[in-house]
Amino acid sequence: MISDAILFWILAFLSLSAGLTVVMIANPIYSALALVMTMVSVAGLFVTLGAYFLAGVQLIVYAGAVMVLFVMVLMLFDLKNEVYAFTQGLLTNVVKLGCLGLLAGLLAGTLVLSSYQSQEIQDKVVAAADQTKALGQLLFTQYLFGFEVLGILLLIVAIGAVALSRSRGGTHHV
Amino acid sequence: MGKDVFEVTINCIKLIVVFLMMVQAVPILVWLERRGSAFIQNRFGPNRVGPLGLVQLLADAVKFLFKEEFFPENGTKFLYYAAPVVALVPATLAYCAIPLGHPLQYGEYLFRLQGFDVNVGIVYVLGVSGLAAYAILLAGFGSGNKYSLLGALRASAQIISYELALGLSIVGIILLYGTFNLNEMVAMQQGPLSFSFRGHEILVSWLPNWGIFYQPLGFVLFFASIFAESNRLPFDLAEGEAELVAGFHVEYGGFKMLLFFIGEYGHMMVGSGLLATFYMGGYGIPYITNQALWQTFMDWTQDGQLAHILVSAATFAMFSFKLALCLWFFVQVRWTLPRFRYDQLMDLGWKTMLPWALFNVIATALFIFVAHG
Amino acid sequence: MPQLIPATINSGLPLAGVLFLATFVLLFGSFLLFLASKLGTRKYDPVKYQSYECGIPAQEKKDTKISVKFYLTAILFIVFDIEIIFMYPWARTFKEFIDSGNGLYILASMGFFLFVFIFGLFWEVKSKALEWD
Amino acid sequence: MYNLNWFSQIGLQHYLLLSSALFICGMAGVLLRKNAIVILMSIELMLNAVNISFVAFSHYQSKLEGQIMVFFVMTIAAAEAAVGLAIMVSIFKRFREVNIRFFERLKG
Repeated sequence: MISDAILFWILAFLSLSAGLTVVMIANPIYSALALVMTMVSVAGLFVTLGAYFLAGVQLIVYAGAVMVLFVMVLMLFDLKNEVYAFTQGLLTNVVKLGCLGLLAGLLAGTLVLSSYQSQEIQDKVVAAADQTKALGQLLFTQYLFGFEVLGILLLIVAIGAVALSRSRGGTHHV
Repeated sequence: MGKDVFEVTINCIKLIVVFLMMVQAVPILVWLERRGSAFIQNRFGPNRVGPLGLVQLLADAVKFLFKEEFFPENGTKFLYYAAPVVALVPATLAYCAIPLGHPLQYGEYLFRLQGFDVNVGIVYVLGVSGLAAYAILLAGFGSGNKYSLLGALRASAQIISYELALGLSIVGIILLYGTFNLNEMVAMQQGPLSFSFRGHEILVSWLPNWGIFYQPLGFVLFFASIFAESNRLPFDLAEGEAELVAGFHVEYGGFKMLLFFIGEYGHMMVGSGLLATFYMGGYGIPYITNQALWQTFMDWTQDGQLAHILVSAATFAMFSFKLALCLWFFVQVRWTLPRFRYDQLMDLGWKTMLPWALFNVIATALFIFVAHG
Repeated sequence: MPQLIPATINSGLPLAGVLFLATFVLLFGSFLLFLASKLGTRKYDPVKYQSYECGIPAQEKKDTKISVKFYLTAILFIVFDIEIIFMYPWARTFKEFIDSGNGLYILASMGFFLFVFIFGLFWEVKSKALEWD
Repeated sequence: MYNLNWFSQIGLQHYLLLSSALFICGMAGVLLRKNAIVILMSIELMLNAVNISFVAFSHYQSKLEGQIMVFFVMTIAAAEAAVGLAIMVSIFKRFREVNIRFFERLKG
C-alpha cells in the first residue's frame, strides 16, 4: 500500500526531527514543545499499526497531561537561555562517539536481523476490527494483577507528590 | 480516505467545508450572543449594519484585518505568533469527528455527513481537545506579561481539573452504550424509550430513547464540565477582568484575537455537539428510527435515491437544531449566573463534581449488572 | 426490500484526513495572520510596545511568585486521569463480561480499583491538598 | 537488495529502525544534557521509542500482549514524570537551580 508508506514516512520524519530537536535545542521550552510534537506523531504511528485505542491514550496521557505539566513547570521556572546546553569535556566526547556507534550498531543489527525474519512474520497481521474489545478482555483477565498494582502505584504517587510539595527541600543551607 | 480519485477529492473538500462551517458559525454566534445579551438586558445591541445587525460581525472581521500589527517587547516572537494558529487546531479536529447527519448513499459511493468516522470516537475527541491547553500556555508565556502568565496558568489548571469530571461522566456513557463509536451511539438512541430489565422488555412510548433518561446525573456533570472546558461564564476565571485584565490574551489584538475567539467558540460547538450526540440522540429524529423515516420518504417520493438524500437532509437539520439549542443555553447561562471565585471553582471541580461522577459510574455499573443479570 | 444503509461501517481512524485537516488549518491561520500583518498600518511608538501593566511602567519580571498549587493540581490531574483512562476499556467490555457470565468478576476487579481511587481522593481532600485560598 | 521496494513496503524493520533511532536520541539527551528537566524529557522520549517497538511487534505478530505492556509503560512513565517533576520543583524552590552539575553539591 503506497498510501500507508507515505503516511509512515511523514510520521517518521516528524517524530525523528522533533526527537532530535528535543535533544539539540538549548531552550528547554522549545525542547518540551518538540517533545509534544514527538508524542503526537508517535500517536500517529500507533494508528498506522492499528492500535487506535493506544493512540488515543497516548494523546490523552502523554500529550494532554504529562507534557502540560512539563510545559507549566518550565514556564514557571523561566530559566535563562543556556549557552552551553551540553556538558563539556573528554567524557562527553566519548559518550557522543559511543552513542553514534550504538546507533550504527542498532541500525545495522535491525536491518540484518529483520531481512531474515520479515517474510515469515508479515503474513499474520492482526485484524484491526475490534482490537479495543480484545484489549479490554485481555487486560481484565490475564493482566488483572498488574492492573490492580498500577492502581496502588498511582495512589502512592499522588500521596508522594503531596508530601514532596510540602517538604521544605532538604536540611542543608547553601 | 477512499477508493478512487473522485472519492478522495470529495472527502478532502468535505473536510474543508466542515471546517469552514465551524468558522462561519462564529460570527453568527457572536451576533446571537450580543443580540441575546441586549435582549436580556433590555437594550438594542448591534442593529445598524445590515438587517437586524447581522452584517456587524463581518464588518468587525474586515476591521480586524486592517488593525495594526503589534508585538510586545518582552515576548517570545515564535510562541507569540504560534499560539493563535495552534488554538484553531484542537477544536477543528474534534469537531470533524462528530456525526452531523445520516450517511448519504449516492450510487456506489457513501458520503458521511461528518469529517471522518473514527472507531474510537470518544477517545479521539478527548485526546485531541486535550491539546487545547497548549495554545493557552503558549499565549501566556509568549506575551511576556505577568497577567498573561497568571491567566494562562489559571485557565489550564481549570481545564485540566474539569477534564476529570468530564472523563468520568463519559465512562457512564461508554458503560451504557458499550462502544466508543459516536455513530453507533446515535444508532442506539433511535425510537421510543425501551430497554430490557432482567429479561422483561420495557417500553415507554411517550419518551424518546435518549441517553439523558438513562444518565440524568451524567448529563448535568457533562454539561457543567463543558462550560469549564470552553472557559465560559460562570467559569471564565481565566479572564477575570478585575484581577487579570483579560487573562492569557492581554497582549493580543486584531486578527490574532479573532483566531482565539474562533478556537473558543469552536470548543463550545464541540461540547454542544458531544452533548447532543451522547444525551440527546445526535442527529436522530426523536421517536422515529432512521429506517422508518426512510420508509416514509420512500412512500412519499417513490424514489430510493431521493429518499436517501431527504433522510440525510432531515437528520442534518435535526442535528443543527439541537446544536443551536445547546449553544443558546451557553448564551443564556452567561447572562444568568455570576462568576465563581477561584477557590470555589476548584472546590466544585474536585470535591463536588468528581465524587458525584464516581457515584454515577458505580450506580450505572450496578444498574447494568442487575438489569442484565 | 430495500434498506437504509447502516450508520456505521467500522473504518478505523482516517489518519490521512486528520493530517490533511491539521495542515490546512495551520496554513489557514498563518495565512490570515500574514494577511493581517501586511494590510495593517504601522506607526512606531516605544510606549506602545511595552508590556501591558495597567498604565504604570513595566517592572523587572524577576521572582514572580507562583503558587505551588498549580503544579500540585497538574500532578494530581495526571494520576487521576490515568485511573480514568483505565476505566475506558473496562466500561467498553463490561457488557460482554456480563453476557459471558463473569459479571461479578469484572465488577469486583473494578471495585477494588475504584476503592483505591476513592481512597486516594478522600486522602487528598483530608490532607487539604486541594484547598485554595 | 534494497531498492525502491524498501520505501514503499513498510514492514516491521522500518518501525524497529525508527524506534532505535528515537531511543538513541533520548539516550544521548540523558547522557549529555545539563538541565535536569530536559533529562527527564529525554527519558520520556526513550520510553516512547520502546513503546513503538512494542506496538510494532504486537501488530506484526498478531499478539495483543505488546499493547498491554505499552499501557503499563505509559502509566509508569507518567508516574515517574510526576514524581520527578515534584522533586525538581522542590529543589528549584529552594536552590533556584536545575543544573545537574549543581546536584553534586547536595551530598550530605
